[in-house]
Parts: sequence; structure tokens; C-alpha cells
Amino acid sequence: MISIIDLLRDCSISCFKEFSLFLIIMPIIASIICFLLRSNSQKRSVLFIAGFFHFLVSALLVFPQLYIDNISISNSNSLFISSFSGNVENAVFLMIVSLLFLGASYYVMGYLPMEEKNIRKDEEGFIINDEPETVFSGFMLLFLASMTLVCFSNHMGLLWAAIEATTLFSAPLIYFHRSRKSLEATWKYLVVCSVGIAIALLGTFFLSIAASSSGGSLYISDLYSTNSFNTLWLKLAFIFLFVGYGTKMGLSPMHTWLPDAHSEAPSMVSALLSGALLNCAFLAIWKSHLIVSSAGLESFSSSIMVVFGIFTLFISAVFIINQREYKRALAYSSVENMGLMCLLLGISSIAGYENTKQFIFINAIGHSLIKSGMFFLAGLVFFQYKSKKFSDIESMVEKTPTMSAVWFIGFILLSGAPPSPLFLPKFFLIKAFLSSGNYYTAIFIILAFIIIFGGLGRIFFSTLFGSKETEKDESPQLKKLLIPSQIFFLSSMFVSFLFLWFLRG
Amino acid sequence: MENIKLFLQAVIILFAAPILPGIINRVKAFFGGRQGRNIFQLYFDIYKLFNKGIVYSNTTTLIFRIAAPAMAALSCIAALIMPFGGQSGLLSFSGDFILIVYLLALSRFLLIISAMDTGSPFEGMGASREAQFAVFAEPVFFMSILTLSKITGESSVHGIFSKLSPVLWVENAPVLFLIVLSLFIVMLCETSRVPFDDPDTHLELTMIHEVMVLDNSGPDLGLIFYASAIKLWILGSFVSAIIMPRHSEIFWLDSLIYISGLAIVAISAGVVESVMARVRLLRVPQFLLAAFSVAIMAFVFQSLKG
Amino acid sequence: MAIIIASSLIFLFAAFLNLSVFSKYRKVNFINSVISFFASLIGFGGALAELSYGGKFSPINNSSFLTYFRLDYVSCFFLLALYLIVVAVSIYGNDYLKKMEEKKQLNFFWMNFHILVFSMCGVLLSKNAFLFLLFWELMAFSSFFLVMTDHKKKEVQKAGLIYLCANGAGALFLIAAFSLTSDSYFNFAPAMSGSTLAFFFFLVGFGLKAGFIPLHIWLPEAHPAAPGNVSALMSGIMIKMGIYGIFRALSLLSPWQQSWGWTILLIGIISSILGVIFALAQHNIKKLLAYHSIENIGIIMIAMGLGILLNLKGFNELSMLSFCAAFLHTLNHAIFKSLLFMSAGSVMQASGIGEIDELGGLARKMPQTAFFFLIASAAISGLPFLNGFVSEFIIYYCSFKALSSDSLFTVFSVLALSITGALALACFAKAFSVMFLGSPRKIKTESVVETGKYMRAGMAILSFFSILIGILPYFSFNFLFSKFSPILTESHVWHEISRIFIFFTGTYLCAIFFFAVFMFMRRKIVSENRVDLAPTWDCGYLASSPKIQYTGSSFANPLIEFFSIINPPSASYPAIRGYFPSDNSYSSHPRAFFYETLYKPSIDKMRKMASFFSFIHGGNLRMYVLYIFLSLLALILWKI
Amino acid sequence: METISQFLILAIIFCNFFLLFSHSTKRLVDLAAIQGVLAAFLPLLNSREFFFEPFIFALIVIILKGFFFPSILKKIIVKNSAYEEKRREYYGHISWSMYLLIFFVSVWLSTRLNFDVETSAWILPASFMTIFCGFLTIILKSQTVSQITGYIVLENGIYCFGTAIFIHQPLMVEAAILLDIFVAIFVMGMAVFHIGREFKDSDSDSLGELREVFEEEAQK
Repeated sequence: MISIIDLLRDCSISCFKEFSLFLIIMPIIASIICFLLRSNSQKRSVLFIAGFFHFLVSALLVFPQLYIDNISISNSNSLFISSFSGNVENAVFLMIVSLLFLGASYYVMGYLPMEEKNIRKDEEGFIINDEPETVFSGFMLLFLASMTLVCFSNHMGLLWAAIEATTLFSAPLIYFHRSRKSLEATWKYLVVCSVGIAIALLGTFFLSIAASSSGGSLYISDLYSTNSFNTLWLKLAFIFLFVGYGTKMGLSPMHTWLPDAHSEAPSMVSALLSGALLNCAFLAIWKSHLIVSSAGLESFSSSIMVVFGIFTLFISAVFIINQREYKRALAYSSVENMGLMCLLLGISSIAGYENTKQFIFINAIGHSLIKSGMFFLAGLVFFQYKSKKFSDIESMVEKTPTMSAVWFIGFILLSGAPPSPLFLPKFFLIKAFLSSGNYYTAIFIILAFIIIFGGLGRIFFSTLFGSKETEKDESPQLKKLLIPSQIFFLSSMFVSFLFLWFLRG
Repeated sequence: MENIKLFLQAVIILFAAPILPGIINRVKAFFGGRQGRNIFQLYFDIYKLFNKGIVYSNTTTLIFRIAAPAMAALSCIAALIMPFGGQSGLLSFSGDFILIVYLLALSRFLLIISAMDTGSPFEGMGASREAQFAVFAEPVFFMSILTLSKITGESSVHGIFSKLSPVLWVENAPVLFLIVLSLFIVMLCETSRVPFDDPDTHLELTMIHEVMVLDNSGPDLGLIFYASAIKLWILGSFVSAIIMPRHSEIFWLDSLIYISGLAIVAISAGVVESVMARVRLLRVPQFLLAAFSVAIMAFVFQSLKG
Repeated sequence: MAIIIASSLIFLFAAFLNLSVFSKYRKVNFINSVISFFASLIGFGGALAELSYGGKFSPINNSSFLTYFRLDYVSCFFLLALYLIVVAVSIYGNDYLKKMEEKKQLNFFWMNFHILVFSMCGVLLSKNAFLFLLFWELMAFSSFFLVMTDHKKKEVQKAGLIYLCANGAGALFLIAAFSLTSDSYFNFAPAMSGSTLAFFFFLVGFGLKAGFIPLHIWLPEAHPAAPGNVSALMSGIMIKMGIYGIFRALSLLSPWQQSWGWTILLIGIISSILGVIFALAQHNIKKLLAYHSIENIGIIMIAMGLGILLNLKGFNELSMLSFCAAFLHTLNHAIFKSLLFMSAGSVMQASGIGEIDELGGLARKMPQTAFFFLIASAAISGLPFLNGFVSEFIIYYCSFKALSSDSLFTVFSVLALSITGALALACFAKAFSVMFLGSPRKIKTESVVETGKYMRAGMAILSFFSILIGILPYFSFNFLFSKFSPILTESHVWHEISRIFIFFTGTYLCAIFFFAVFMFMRRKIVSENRVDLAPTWDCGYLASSPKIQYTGSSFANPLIEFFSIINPPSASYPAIRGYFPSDNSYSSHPRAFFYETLYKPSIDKMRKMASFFSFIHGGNLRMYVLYIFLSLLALILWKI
Repeated sequence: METISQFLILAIIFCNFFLLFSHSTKRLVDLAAIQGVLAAFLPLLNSREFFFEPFIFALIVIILKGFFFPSILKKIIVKNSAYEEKRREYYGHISWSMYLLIFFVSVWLSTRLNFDVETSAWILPASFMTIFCGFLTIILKSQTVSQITGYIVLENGIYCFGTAIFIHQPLMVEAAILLDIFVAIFVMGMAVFHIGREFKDSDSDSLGELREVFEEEAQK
């Protein structure tokens, strides 16, 4: 067995560049094929196959790399990173993206045929007909390609272009159910995100000015090593980058697009949006934070991040408590988790970068898995109960027992109870704040978490239990569609225990 | 010799207890200008009742049947724990007044249950009033015992009484006087004497203690009279031990002083009964709270001085 | 140690069994109760063995997964209490759930039951913060599902939601507390800095589970909503996990401070007195018992506060003794509270009515249940002959022994205990007599029949232990606490207490002797004369009906009036109109005082404040772009 | 060469001015187009020697910004009949005050940021002005089409900033950035086209259904 791993390791190091190119180009080719095919079921199978191969190759790339941290192959100024050794975060986020896409494509295989059969009416009674399948599957694959490009890019400009591409390719996906509300959500998503991304472009140009003394090259690996920055320009660059990518990541004054996009998009798209897309934006902020801290301005960037993180927690707590739709509540819990990750990155300067990095990974993995599982479930609940408001849904425990069981397990994991991976970052965050002495922020964070738990609890509770007499009618293929969420929840629990095993080691 | 004395004490308590109500009635009659009942009238009543048959109400259960003897037994035991004269009671240990209070509480519990068992509205009324007064009486009792044990530094009843000496009276006369006052009020309330409850009223609505025993008959009624007499003896001996402290080491002289102290307490209770009228039912809690504040004042004086 | 772990694993296995195998069977009650009975019996034996001659409590130091668990004296004591209650509850459950079994599939119920017991064992055994919180959450969620068994009713849903939020908040406070007192590998470690803050977090976190006054709002809702055997288990043992947690917290935060002792003592006094006052006003039997759990938790907190303050004042043996009193009262309360809930459950199942004012005269139809309820209510009001008195006596004893000039706190504890004792006596005399004695009020007692034999067996076990500890305090106190700490067992305080307990047994025997004498005398007299039955004396009023009896609310009315400032009952009686008397009605129902004046308004205000922020997401796209622009400007001005 | 670029920058600033105050969407689109073309000329004037790629890029930019996008937007304006901005009474005052504000902020910023790369003096404040003007157009104008023009103006500002620093980026990156910008504008156009078809008038304020409505308001 050992020899196979060595074999895999060698080939993954040697032909890293070929594999990464393959990972980017393969979805594009698949999307072109989808545009050509006619029958919908063929398109879905192409989607699934592409997702499967993508997962396979990225797994091949990522896992062997974890054993060879020592060899640092300098990925000198090539547009794409030549190995994961320097930047483990790219590997982790790549794994999340491909795993989520696999789950989503499997979900699509079961969900879309169900969609076709029933005609849904909008609130105002307009018949909602869906986007042509070609547009959907095509843009889904392009969306995957752009997200993979984000994980592989080694040049800030290319990183910007990739994130801009993700916005553009995901916009039509949100508009899948051609209702007025989803159109409005798409338009708001487009305008807010592209304005944010434009600011990020400006930030990239400022970055090149700041690095102009050493040739102004925007290669991330070079930016790490150069230490002769023009500090004023670097600060301005970080501010613009932070605000730009913060809009894309959903930090709070700029989070306004997130709840609309997630509540109107179909569940598999919103799963990908909140699971994978927010992480990519976070990756960009992480890179710029590393560049700024390598130039010695660590306290500058972490203070900004702490302030924005706390404001995001406040906003998500305020909005969850009065929430009336479960999809929007899930969206706000994504906003909360992003604020949490931004806070974690902010306190990494106080609490030591090395172990905060681990907790950021566990939070990213845990949040993406649980949130995408929950959105798949939300799609099924919407399909079963036809309403987005949780007050219209009652006694789910009676009507659909298995789905309500998975629904409640998802809530437990989301709430950060110990079996869930979200528990450890919360623990670490509160520990960092308390031991570093600022008690008031710690108490504020605890209150925010309690309010969020209470808000989510109220929503899940009133969907599950009710006094209406209903008999059990659960369609079998609905149960089949529960599989992706169940797998994601179980793997998130497994990840948390695995992480504890490493920590103990 | 020692345990003979102890045994003798027990016999004296168990047989001499019914005299006290006789003394109280005699004093009331004297104030009323009447000749009054015989002091030993209660013995004759108990003996008469013991020879009568029993009538049980058909709504009562087993509890009603065993309540009266159990109450009598508990009161006797509580009396045995009490010290007699200078000597300690049959069994004395630190914190034994807690056992005494809780034994009396258990007998009160049984009395209330047996009263409610008959299902008559009057007995229910008496039971609820009894329960209410107990809530205010117990803290007063504990507060005064706290002050006593703070003065004497002892935590058992026998220890406290043996430490009480005329010298101690001189040092902290006001504190001891306040304690006597509060203990006297508690005695009046617990044994349902006049200011709180009129023992020989005939209108069921106004009674408290008597109404609970309305349905008892024959030997049960006798046992209940006997138990209330012993209860009067116990609480009276607390007051008398403080008023007449004595250490003459002569058993006979000490017990004589102790019994005379008890007689004085009975006489003063009779005086209070004939002088005061019944207090309105709503005023009784305020009355007891006044006693409570007296006890707290005593404690505060003591801790300030101490 | 191995036996205890084995028994808890059996529970886990049983839970898994329920999930998989039993879902096909219809009648799962019997198998489940048998499994849990034997498992808890083994556990009980193991705990007894560990407690009596085990005593080594050596930590397991092999590098296996077990290093995160340890069994020291305190957790062994709580395990003993846990297994004792589970033995009784599992037998009781078999019969109690028979009716429910026809209606719905009960394997989900039994699975949660087993998970609850397993997680409680886990909480008591774990030494690692992560595992502790894992079992804590497992306990919270499994008990949540048990409370929600018949989730059709409105008040059960309300209770479930409050309980869920209380658990969530508690868990988060515990996270904050453990973050201060654990090293990087999540093992318990004494707090380095900010121990008062850690103490505050521990107190709030565990208080939400223990349920003393400020944090008790879920208790009077959750316990009545849960089925009989679940509320017995929950109020018997699950609340004590909060007490266990507070003790564990005290051992972690090494230098105790004066302020901690006083906070715990004051919380204890407030919750004991207020708890019993609220209980007096209750009409529903389960709500009454729930408020009494708060009162007894208050008494335990008084004992712990006393322990801390005595320790600080230098009375070391007395502080150890008052901690023993706290643990003994935990065990006692577990015994008689579960007994009370079980008997109340069987009464409600037999009569179908929860309001005590509608019951009456049940003793004739359910003699054994009446006997068990009498034993338990005498024990809870701390009357002699039963176990409640023993632990309260020790608290009295410690406070009297430590009565010196600057130890004012002993006075407060003595007063609080005496007032609570008297009020509890009044409350339980009312409850017992209104439910069991007198003639039946609204209930038709023809249909009422004695409860199943398993239920009576469960209740018999607990009342046996209650009488055992009550009558033979010396034997049980020595057995339970000889291993607690060597300092205590050598001290003169220990000898004096043992002497006192021997005296207790002596007095009880004399009392029984006197009782026998009087009974014998009466029997001799009664055999000669006539004994006949007659209707109760009712002033000659001819047509007396059960309605004229004293009900629970009329019994407690004088006391409720007196304490109405604290707990104003909301009475509703329409004004009398017209001159001629028409039928009128008076109904007074107690209000959940704290919930309505403190929690509900604050939550509504918070939501109103939150809705104030809805303008941020006002739907206008141009505002959203403005936010980006403003945050950009703000950052530039702030940072450059 | 210096004076011509000065002159171009002044023209760009004036375009900003007119942008803020015009009400007809058509004129807005034209102004943005002119500004785009002017910004495209800047790199050619600044660079001393003649390079091939920047010339090609500039040409592409001119073609797209100058002719292609205005035509699309004009077609959309006709299709949605969104000719006129809604006249609001406070409109004039706000535009004036905002214009002055962004003018001072950009001048303050450019003085603060001591710009060591040698370019024409006024390029920095001009680009800041254009960026903030792009922002204001999106915020102040309510028509969806004018929000696209605001985005185009924003891109112009960033573009003329990019040319100002004139650091040669790898070809692929330049192409990717330009491609993204144009695809973004194209997709927005498609979205506005759909909005026009779905909602009668394409005023962005009508797009207000997705908002946080809480119980009290809901019951009202």
C-alpha cells in the first residue's frame, strides 16, 4: 500500500501543472458539450461526470501533498501555483469546491426531473417556467471552472479576474426559476458584486504601485518575499481589496446581496454559493492579509478584520432573530460564519498564526459541508411544502419523519454543538478573546451566538412541531435525495473528530 | 442513680403535664370572679374519654385512625428530649432543639392531614390557618434559639439551660428579656391560647386548633388533649428555663424551681388570656412578625455587644 | 470503574438497538425497560462497590481513549444517585407507557431515554472539556426530544422552545467558561487569569441546567410537559448535573473568593423561599412539583454557599460537612422528587386530571400510591423519620456550630431553611390531602383503579431507600461519606455527627414504642365498646356535598394573599351586575411571575430593537451600493 | 505631449460633471462613451516609445467602449422606453454637494499619496474623481440603464488609473481583466433587457420586493 501512495505522490508533484490545467479546462469543455447536447438527462449526466472527474483529480492532487510539507518548490512567477506546499489553504478550498460540486451535481440529477413534473405558481400567480437546462448546466460548469481557477491562481490580477468570472457565471444560475423575485435578486447580486469587484481591481492596481519599488509584479509568491513596500499605498491597497472581496464574501455592511440571492436561487445553486463561492472570496482576503502581514503591517489588517467581523456578527444576529423565511435564515447564518472566519483571521496575529490557521480550515470545511447539506434539505422542504415562510410549515415530524430527522441534525450541527466542527472555532475564538483580556467583546460575541441560536431554534422548532393532524406521506425519491445532505453531515462530524485526533497528537 | 433520676423525670413530665391547662383555666376563672374548674379536671376528662366508644366519619381513611396516637407519641418523645430542671433529658445532643421543632412539625403535619381527611369545610379551614401560623412561628423560634446559643455559646438545649445563670442575666438582661417575650408569644401561638385562638369557643368558624379535632372521638380525643398538654409543657419549659435559671446541684431543689417556673408561665398565660381578647385573624401574621422583629432585635443587640 | 463504563455502554448499545432493530416491533416497552433495569442495576452495584471499598479512584493512565475519563469520589456519588433513579424509573416506565404504546411507536422515545442516561454517565465521567460538552449537548437534545413526546399540545411546544433556547444559551456560557479553564488539549486545568469571570460563566451555564431562581423559567414549563417517568428522571437527576458542574467548577477555580460564597448562598436563599411560594400558588400537580425542585435546588445551593464561606472563615471540617450535606440532599431530593413525580404521574394516568382541585378521595381507590405520595411529601418537607430531615439537619448543625460574631451568613441560612421547611409542609399537606383524602370532588372515582404492579414496584424501591436513609442515618451517612476526605473522618465533628445520628435512631425507636403502647391501649378499649361510622359533623346541614370541602387554592389562600406582592395571582371575577343574584364565577390562576415580568418583555423589546434595523435591508439597490461606498470612505478616513 | 494629456484629463473631469447633472439616460450613455474613449487615448500619449500591444488594447477598448456598448444600451433604452430619469426635488442640491465632496476627497487623497511614479500631474485626482463619480451615478440615478452607465464610468476611472501607473502586466492578465469587464457589462445588459420585459417600467426602485419585513410591519 505504501508504494502506491509514493507513486501517487511523485506523479502528483511532477505533473502538478498539467493536472491543474486539466482541472480548469475540463469543466469548460464539458460546458461546451452541454451547450451542444439536446436532451436534458444527457446534460445532467455530463454535469455529474465532470463533477466526479474533477473531484477525483483534485483528490489526487491534494491528498498526497499533505504528506510532503517540507519540499518547497518555488513557484516563481508562473501564473499558476506549482505546488500546494506553500499555500495549503488553496488545497483545502479546492477540495471543498470539488466536493460540494459533486454533491450538487448528484442532487441536480434527482432534483431537476422532479422540478419538471410540477408547475409552481409565484405569489402573484404567474406560472414559473425554468431556465433552459443548457444555460443552467453550462453556466454551472463554467462556475466550477472559475472557482478552480481562483484556487490555482498565483497572480493577484488573475485571482481578481477569476472571482469576477465566478460572479458573472453564477448570475444566470440564480435566475433559474424565472420569477420576478429571482430576477430582482440576480440584478442586485450583479450590481453589488461587480461594484465590489471593481473596487478590488483598484486595490490590485494600488498593490502593484505599492510594490513598484521592486518591479511592481503582482505574483503572490514574489509579493510574499518582497519587503520593500510603500506602506501608505499598501494600506490603501489592503483597504480596497478588503472592501472589494468583503462584498463578495458577504461581510456585513456589504452583505445585502447574500440573503436575496440565496433565498431566490434554486437550492443546489445557493448551496454552491454559500459553500464554495464565499470561501473563494475569503481566500482572496486571506492572501492579501498574508501579503500585508509579510510586509509587517499585521496589526493594521487584523484590526480592520476584527471590527468588520464583530459588526457582521451583530448584523446577522439582528436579522436572524426576526426572520420569517428559513432560506434567508440559512443565508444569514452563512453571513455569521463568514464574520466568524474573518474574526478568526483577525485574531491570528494575537493568538498565533499557526494554530488559528487550523481552526479557520476546520470552520471553512465544517461550514461549507453543513450549509450546503442544509440548503439541499431546504430545497426538498420547499418542494414538499411549497412555501418559504416557516410559519406556513407545520408538524414536519408527522408528515416527513426522515427528512425532519436530518433537518434537526442539521440544525444541531449548525448551532455549534460539540459533535459539529463549528464548535471548535467558536471555542477557540472565545478563548482567544477571554485570555487576551478584552472581556466585553467576548461577552458581546457570546450574546450574538445565543441570539443566533435562539433565532434558528425558533425557526426549526416551529417547522418541526405543530398541532395539525397530518398523516405520513413521504415520496421515496425524496428519501433518495436526502443522501447528499446525510453524507455531508456525517463527513462534517468525521472531520471534527479527525481534527481532534490531530490536535491531540 | 443517674438513670433513675432520668426515669423519674420522664414519669413526672408524662403525668404532670395536664396540670398546666388546669392552672390556666383556674387563673381565668379567678379573673372572672368564678370558682373555676378543678385543676385536675383534664385528668378526669382524659380518663372519661378513654372509656368511651369511637365514632369514625365514613369519608376518613387509615390516616385518620392512626393520626391521634402518632401525635401523642411524637409529643411525648419531644418532651423526653427536653431537659428537666438542671438535668439533661433522656437523650440530649447538640442541635436537639431542631429535632424537637421538627417532631412538633411532624405532629402538626399529621394533625392537618387527619383534619383534611374528614372532608369537612371547618376542619379544612382550621388546617389552613394552622399551616399559615406555623410558617411565621418557626422562624421566631429559631431566631430566639440562635440568640440564646450565641449568648451561651452552646448548641444543645441542655447546654444552653445549664449555662443560663443569674450572672448571665445581669450581663445581658435586655437581650434575654426580648428572647423571653418572643418565646412566650410563640408558645401562645403554638398551643393556640387566646391572643391567637380561643380554646373554648363553640362557633366552628372562629376556632383554629379545636376545629381540627372536631371529628375525633373517644380515646383519640383524649390522646389529642394529652398531646396538646405536653406541647404546652415543652414550650412552657423553654420560657421557664430562661426565667428561673438555677444551679443548686440538688436535683430536688432544681426540679422544684423548674416546676414552679412552669406554674408561673401558666399563670402568666392565664393572665394574658383573661386580659386580652382574640386578635382578628388577618392581624395574627402581623403579631407574629412583631415577635420576629423582637427576636431579630435581640440578635442584633447581642452581636453588637458580643 | 470498568463496571460503570460497561453499564453505560449497555445503554448506548440499547439506544442503537432501538434505532435499528426495534423499529420493526410494535411492543418495545417491555424489552427496553428490562434492558435499562438490568444495566442500571449493574451500574448501581458497581457504584456501590466503588464507593464502599473501592476508594482507590486511581486515574486510568493507559494511553487508550480512556485517559479522558476519571472516576473520583464526587462523580461516583452522583453515578450512584443516577443509577438508583434509573432503576426505579425504568421499572415504572414499563407500565406507565402501556397506554401510550397503543397510540404511537415508542422506540424513538426509548432511544432518547437510553441516550439521556448514557450522556449523563458521560458527563459525570469525562475529564476533557470537549467530551464534557459533547455529552452535555447530547443530554440536552435527548431530554428535549423526551419533553416533546406528545408534541401536539400547545403548551408542550411552548415548553420545548423555551427549553431548547435555555440549553443553547447554557452551552455557550459553558464554552466561555471552559475556554478559561482548559489547556490547549481541552483537558481541565485550573484557571490562569480572570477566575471570577470564569466563575460567573460557570454559574450561569450550570444554573441554566440546575434551574435556580433567575434562570429557572424553563423548569416549570418543561417538567409538566414531559411524561411522568421522564419528568421523574429529569427533575431527579438531570438537574443535579448542574449542581455537579458547579462543584467541579469550584474545584477548578482554586482560590475561592468571599463574593462567590455569598452569591451562591443568596441565590440558594432566594430560590428556596421564592420556589416554595410559587409552588403554593400552583393548581397543577406537576407544576407544583417542578417549583419544588427549584426550592430544593435552592437548599442545595445554600449548603454549597455555606461550605464555601465556612472554608474561607477557617472552619474546614464544617465546610466539608456542609458539602456532604449538599451531596446528601442531592441524593435525597433525587429519591423523593422522582417518587413524587412517579406517583403524580400514576395519579394523572389513572384519573386523567392534572388539577389537584378536581381530585380527592383517591386514597381509598389507590392506597399504595397514596402511601408512597405521603412518604415522599413528608420527606420533601424535611420531617423526621425520613431522609429529607437528615440532610437539612446537617445544614442546621453546620450553621449553629459556626455561629460566631462575623459569620452572619449562618443566620440567613437557618432562617431560610426554617421558613422553607414550614412553607413546604403547608404546601405538601395541601397537595396530599386535597388529592388523596376527603371525598372525591369532580373526579368519578368508580373508574379509578390502582396503578400497575411495575409502577408500584418502582415507587416502592425509592420509598424503601427514603425510609432507610431516614431511619438509619448513621449507617447510610457513614457508608456514603467515609471516603469523602480523610480530614473530615478524623475530626471531632464527624464523631459528634455520628453520635447524633445514633440518637436519632434511638428517638425514632422510642417514638414507635410509645405509638405501639397507645395503639395497644386504644385497641383494648375499642374492642370493648362500640365502633360505628357516621357522616362527618357538618353543623347539622342536611344536604352536604363534596363541593363544600376545602380545595387546594382555598387551603393556600391566606399564604398566597400574604405573599401576593411577590407572586400576584391573576384572579378573574366579573363584576356583579343587577340586583338579583345571578351565577358568577371566580377563577384565579397563578402566573409564571419571572417569565412574564422579566424574560418575555426583554425578548419582545430585543425583537423590536432588532426590527428597527430592518431599514438596512430596505430593498433599494441604490442604498446597498451606498453602503459599500460609505464603508470604503470610512475605512480610508479611519486608517489612512 | 504633456499638454495634450493635461487637456484630455480636464475633458474627463468635465465629463464627470455633466454626468452627475444630466437627466436623459441617452446623454448619460454618450458621456460615458466619450470618457471611455478619452481614457483609452491616455496610455498612448504617456508612453515614450511605441509598443505594439498597448496600441492594440487601446484600439479594442475604443471600439468596445466607444461604439459597441453605447449601441447596446441605446437599444435597451428604446426597448424599455426608459428615456428620462425621475426628477426629484432635492436632486440638484445633492448632486452639487456630492460633486464638491468627491472633488475635495480626491484632491486630498492624491496629495496624501505621494505619487513617485512620474506621470502627468493631474491623472491621480482625475481617476479618483471618475471612480467616485461612477459610484454616485449608481447611487443617485434610479434607472437600471443608468446604473450600468455608472458601472462603465467606474471602469473608466479604474482603467485610466491603470494606464497612469503603466506597469506592464503579463499579457494574459491584461486580457483577462478587459474580458471580464466587458462580459460583466454584457451580462448586465442582458439582465436589464429581462427586467424591461418582466417589469413594465425599468426603474430600479420598483425592484423592492426582496426586503426584510418583520411581524409588526407584516401585520400592519
